[in-house]
Amino acid sequence: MAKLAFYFDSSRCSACKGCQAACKTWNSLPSPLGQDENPFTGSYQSPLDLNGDTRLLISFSEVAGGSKGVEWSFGRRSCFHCTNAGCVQVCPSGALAHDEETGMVRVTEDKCIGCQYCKYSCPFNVPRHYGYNDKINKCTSCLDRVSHDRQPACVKTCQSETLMFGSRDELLAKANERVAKLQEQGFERAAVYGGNELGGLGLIVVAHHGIESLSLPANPRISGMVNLLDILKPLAGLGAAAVLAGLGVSFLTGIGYERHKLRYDEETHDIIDDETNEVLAHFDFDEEE
Amino acid sequence: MARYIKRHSLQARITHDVFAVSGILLFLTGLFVFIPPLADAAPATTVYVIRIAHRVIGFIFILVPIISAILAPGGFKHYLSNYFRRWNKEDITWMKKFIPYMLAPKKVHMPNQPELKSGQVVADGALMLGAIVMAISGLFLVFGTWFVDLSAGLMVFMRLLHNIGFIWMIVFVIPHIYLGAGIFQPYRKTARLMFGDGKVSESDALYHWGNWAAEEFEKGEKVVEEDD
Amino acid sequence: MTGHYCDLSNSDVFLTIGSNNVECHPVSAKWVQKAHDKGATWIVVDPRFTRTAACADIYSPIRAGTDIAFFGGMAKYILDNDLWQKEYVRNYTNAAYLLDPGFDFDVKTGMFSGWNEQTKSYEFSTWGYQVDETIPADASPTGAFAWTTEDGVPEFTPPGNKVPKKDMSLEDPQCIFQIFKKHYERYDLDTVSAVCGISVETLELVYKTFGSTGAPDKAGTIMYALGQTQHHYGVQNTRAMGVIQLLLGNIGLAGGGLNALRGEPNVQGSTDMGLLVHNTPGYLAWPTVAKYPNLRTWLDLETSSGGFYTNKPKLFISQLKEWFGSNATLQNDYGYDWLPKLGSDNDVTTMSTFELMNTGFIKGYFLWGQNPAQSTANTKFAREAMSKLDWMVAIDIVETETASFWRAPDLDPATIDTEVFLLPAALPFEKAGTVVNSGRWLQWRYKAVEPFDQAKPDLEICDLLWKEIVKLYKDEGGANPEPILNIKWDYDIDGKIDPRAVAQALNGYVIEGKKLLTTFGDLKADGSTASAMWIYAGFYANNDAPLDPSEQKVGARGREDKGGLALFQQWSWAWPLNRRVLYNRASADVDGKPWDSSRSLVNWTGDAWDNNDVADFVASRVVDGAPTPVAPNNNAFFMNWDQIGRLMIHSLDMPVPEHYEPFESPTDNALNGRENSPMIRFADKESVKKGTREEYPIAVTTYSVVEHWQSGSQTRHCPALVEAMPHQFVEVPEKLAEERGIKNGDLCRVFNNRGSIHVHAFVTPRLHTLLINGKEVHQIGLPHHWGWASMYSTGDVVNDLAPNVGDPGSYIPEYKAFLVDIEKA
Amino acid sequence: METTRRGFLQVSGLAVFAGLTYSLSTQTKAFASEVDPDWKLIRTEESTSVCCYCSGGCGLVISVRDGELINIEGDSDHPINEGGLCSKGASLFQLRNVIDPETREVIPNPNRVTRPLVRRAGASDWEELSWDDAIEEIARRVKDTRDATFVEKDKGVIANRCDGIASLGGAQLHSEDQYGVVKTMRGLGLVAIDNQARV
Repeated sequence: MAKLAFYFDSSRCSACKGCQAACKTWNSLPSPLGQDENPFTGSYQSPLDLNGDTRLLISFSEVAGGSKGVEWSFGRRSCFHCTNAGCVQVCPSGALAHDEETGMVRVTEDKCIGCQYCKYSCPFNVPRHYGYNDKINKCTSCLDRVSHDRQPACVKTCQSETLMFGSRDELLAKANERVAKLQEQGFERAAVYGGNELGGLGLIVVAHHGIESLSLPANPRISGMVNLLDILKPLAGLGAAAVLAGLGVSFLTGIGYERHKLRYDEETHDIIDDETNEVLAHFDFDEEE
Repeated sequence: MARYIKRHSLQARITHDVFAVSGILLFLTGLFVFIPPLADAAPATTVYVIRIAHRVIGFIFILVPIISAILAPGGFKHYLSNYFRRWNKEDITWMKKFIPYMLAPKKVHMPNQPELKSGQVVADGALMLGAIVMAISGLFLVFGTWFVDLSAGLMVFMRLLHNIGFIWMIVFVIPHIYLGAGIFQPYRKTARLMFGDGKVSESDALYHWGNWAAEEFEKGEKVVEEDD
Repeated sequence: MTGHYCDLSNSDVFLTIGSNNVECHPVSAKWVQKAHDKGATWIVVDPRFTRTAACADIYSPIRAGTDIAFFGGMAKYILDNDLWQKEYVRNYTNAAYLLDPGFDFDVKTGMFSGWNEQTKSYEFSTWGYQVDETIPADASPTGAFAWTTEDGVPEFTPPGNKVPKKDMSLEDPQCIFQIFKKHYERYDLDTVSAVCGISVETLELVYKTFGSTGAPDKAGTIMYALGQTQHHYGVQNTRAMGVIQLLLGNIGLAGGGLNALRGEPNVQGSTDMGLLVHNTPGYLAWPTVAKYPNLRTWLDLETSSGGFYTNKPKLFISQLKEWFGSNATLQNDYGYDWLPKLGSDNDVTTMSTFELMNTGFIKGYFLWGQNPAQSTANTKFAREAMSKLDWMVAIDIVETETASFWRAPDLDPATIDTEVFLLPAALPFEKAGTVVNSGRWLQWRYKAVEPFDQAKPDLEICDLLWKEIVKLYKDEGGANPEPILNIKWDYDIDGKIDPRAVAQALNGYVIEGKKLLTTFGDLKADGSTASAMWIYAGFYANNDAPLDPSEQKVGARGREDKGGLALFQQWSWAWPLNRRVLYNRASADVDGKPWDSSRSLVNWTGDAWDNNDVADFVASRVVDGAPTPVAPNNNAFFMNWDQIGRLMIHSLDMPVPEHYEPFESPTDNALNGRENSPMIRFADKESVKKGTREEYPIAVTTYSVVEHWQSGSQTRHCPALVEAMPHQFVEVPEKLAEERGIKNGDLCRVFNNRGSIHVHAFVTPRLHTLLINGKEVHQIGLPHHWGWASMYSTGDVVNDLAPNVGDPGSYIPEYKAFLVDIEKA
Repeated sequence: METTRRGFLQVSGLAVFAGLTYSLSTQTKAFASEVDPDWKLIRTEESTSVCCYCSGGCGLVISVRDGELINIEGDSDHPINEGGLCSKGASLFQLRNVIDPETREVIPNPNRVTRPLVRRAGASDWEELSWDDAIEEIARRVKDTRDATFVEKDKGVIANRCDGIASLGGAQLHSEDQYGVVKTMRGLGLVAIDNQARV
């Protein structure tokens, strides 16, 4: 399980998108430079989803209702750094792996072969790829900064203390406390997300309008097919071994076998053993015709 | 002088060989994705080149049989019809005796067979089926990562298919090579059929496909005589 | 701000109104959240459900432009429900003062007494206090004006101090308390509800919650911004909030106050600096032909009879000395006549300058990082006016809409003869200098990198230009060169213009030996001291390291927080005198005891003041050469001559805030018989092209989003911000969208008589269809950050639609409430 | 680390020459012994600054290597923002440099103007000109307009006013810049002087 974790409290978030911008600037991620190249999204959320150059964005969802007339929820859309991480499970090249010290899902871009299996194995649809060779683009939890005793760029820049990064246990406790307080204040649907999901997420979310308001899946699961994929590997080895073993026996039994030559006699319509002149088979072509 | 039957045309042989070689290359390059430590050990650019190669070869793998079929629709039809022929008692017997035969070729003798023996119908058919699964799932994987955004579920399913296909292929390709390349002692010289001039000797033809060989000798169209 | 950002953490109740503080001042969210964690309540009143509203506890919609009705209703509620802070109001405001018997307000006509039809303004005689006696100014050796007799001080006549009549019981019908109360009798809940479009229940909840801070030990704060000021009665909006805070006893408290969240990194500085028609640096009056024809009349009229401004001549003479150096002498009135005097024929504030350009009166135009072709009201007219200029010089980091006004989509460059120079400016971190934040903190920016390519700091550009102009006048003469040639321009260090030398000039110094001053208390009116900006005296005063900003208060980085009220006294420096909370005397009762001991800014211990903040009152006086504590009195607002907070005033456009409708309003005025404030400016100009509510039935307000800033010149220059908020949009309430067949994302045309723009629709429950005086009114919203000039993100100019009418005090246009129509494009 | 950095910035303020930049060499061990060549801030010098957007006055730490901007982020010691920055503040780097999406390399922001430009009467585009020429030409135009529109006396009172020129802006500038503007503009006799406070 992750030793460290991110913490996101939707009840404090003002959606200033400082995290979104800081992620871009620290990680030198580009944004489109063409005039009016970005589309109108019909929302304050832009870009609408993660992409090859965007690892983190603030999500927006508004519904009429509540004591203020509108419930406008802001969420963090980024990697959850799952303990049971589908991406790590499928990554064939070791580009995605759990960092031993922090437990976060670290990215070694050089190792990425662009297969994009991670994208399709992530229950949160987080990994994205960029460039001609489809390199992985995903939250790295700024391990470069963390290893230099700095908070991840998004956490560092957060002004409303919505985002934190630190001991997972402490942050989970904090989240539970916070939710209890929010429920006391009348946010009945307030909930913690990430405590146990997928073996415990590396991003603990406090959702004051409930986890549906942030479009978080209630029970995220790594697709059964992904697990099946894992079984297939040994199965393939086993299959290959079994076949080879069988054939090996066959080969041994066949060694030294010299077949008698056969010939065909068009006159008699017979297959004849050339050495014994025994008729092995006879065909009745005429009759058939 | 010895008699031979021209069993496989040049086009058929080229098609088979390119298909086979690309298949082997796909197997090798695919291993880098299938077995993580392999990719982990190789430099990133190498792995990248291997991965792109896998995709490029994949296209060759898919295109070659299709092109071949388009170039020779008659032959393709004939080829297909062999797989969908009626099975008779001999075929059943053949299948029943296959395993004992493989383990005791000296003692167990097989019934005569038509152009495609029942074992071939099953084994090569399985290979064809596997190849089609690999091709379709592979195409989905290529398009889903390069050109269009497909749902994660579909993509994982395709990957699963690709992997199942992979195992399937291993199970059927290895015996295919074992037999086709003549590693199995009674099958010596069969490699010539696809990797040689496509001719089969009178004796081998009668041994493997007795019914078919007899017919061919009766017709004589494909029978040639060569010096030993 | 009367307080500062960190001080927000001391509040019990926040009222965000006319501000979208978490979007436009995101760091405020941090400090509000800190208070929120301690149990504070946060109210947001805004025409739109903003990201601030999303964070708040209570949200109320409001029709844009009805804040005075809202606050009038609150004043009535506070008084009716006895929520006001009685001791505070009685002692620290002019509630007890008796008003002139001639004072009157006519509800039928909506006019106060004293209207002069000729000047289209009020005369203030009936708005003043009844006076008991006038005490003549004391220039005797022990008197307050003893210094006026010293050598070198110009001759003038200090005014006598009026002693107003009071009724401390507040029962006299002529006392301000009673007149004020009577004035707001009309502002009952039902009426206010109908005018503002707020339900009575919500109104009561908001009034009750904020009114709770009338308890002496509670602090409530109001955060406001351009949502209050950008109306033709914007100053009165601000007054209305000030009055509420006086009634509740919130001004001067830690966590209290009236906090204007200013919009620019150094707009506090540019306001301080007198980059405004009517001010010199430090808020002194700029000379005018009519009122101040010479130095003596300036000194006579501007010197206050009481409070701190009895010292004004010291500030002004010191400023003239810094301006003209040794050329300023007693004999030449310290160079007073070299300062250009404002005439009375033309108003020359921003909006008027476009009228004057349009007639060819103004021919040349300097722009220092401002973008009026995008940002002024009625920009289409402004651009047409600019096209008649002979020349323009724009100093900026990018090609702004103003620098490229000649290629506006609605203009043809071939027909425009204006020569435009665009000079590349350095970025904030490519140069050094001071910025003043909204909390009046002066902070030093170090130069981190060289300006890119050929860009230059603005000061250097000024220097280059000035030296060239001086050379031209020296060589060639011309229209009176004297003011130019007599100016002191000596800000070089090591042969190069240097902001540190200017910082010293702003701070002020004793001319003899150029010794930097630590307080404006040491300024003299005899020509021996110089200070460009008296309120900054002390920010750059370390004589031991005059060239090292990190050794000056402006560069101070101490983290101590004496008193635990987040005052951070050792971090940077706040004007004046490092005072963090203005009017802090009012945080304690008349005896000097803090209303709330846990929020003690100042505290009289019986024989001395024990203060956490620098006293904003006379806390000590030099007696026989030694500083001696001054015992508590009720002079809590000593920058006023009467030294108290004013519930009613005798200046500006209204003695007490009264509701009028926006220039273009969807409804009639339900509170009095007059539609607009009688002193609305520029409403008669042809360029304004007023639209009626029949033609344009949709009320609109304009605003900012967090991802962009002002005219967008800088933020549309940053790809990450463009990506985060790529396009202009119009926010449309669902009901209106349904009526007009507009779907989310549709391209729409928004238009009125002044302009027409195309924007994408954002259909949302966050905007409202309000019930106003019995009729449904749709209110839409337009962010204003776009224009044609950007490599990354462009859009139509929203301010094409805004009316160029304004407030008579601030001359700020009415951007925040006007009428348009909308259709699917 | 945050506390040691805090110490550094305070202490090093005493030690810097000319007071303009803080040198990395005097930084805490964590930085001084930095050997990770991939570390983005390797060999950078830091200086403090203040954000240039709203009036919050948020503190910045600016990292520079070999004279080029490497990073800008919030100043953790700063009592107002405590290291935080909103989206605008977090994008300050891009005022100067941006990332090319094609190459992912840092390039100067192409939208910026970095040379004096002039647009002549009737022209439909800019021409580049030197600073010397720009200043000379502008000064000449200023003088011509001032001389033509100067009001020495108004209603018998000495006015010394230049009516024909207006000046706008300054809220973005440093106070020292502003004083330069106010003094030169007022010095020319301008009275039509305003800034963003009028918006």
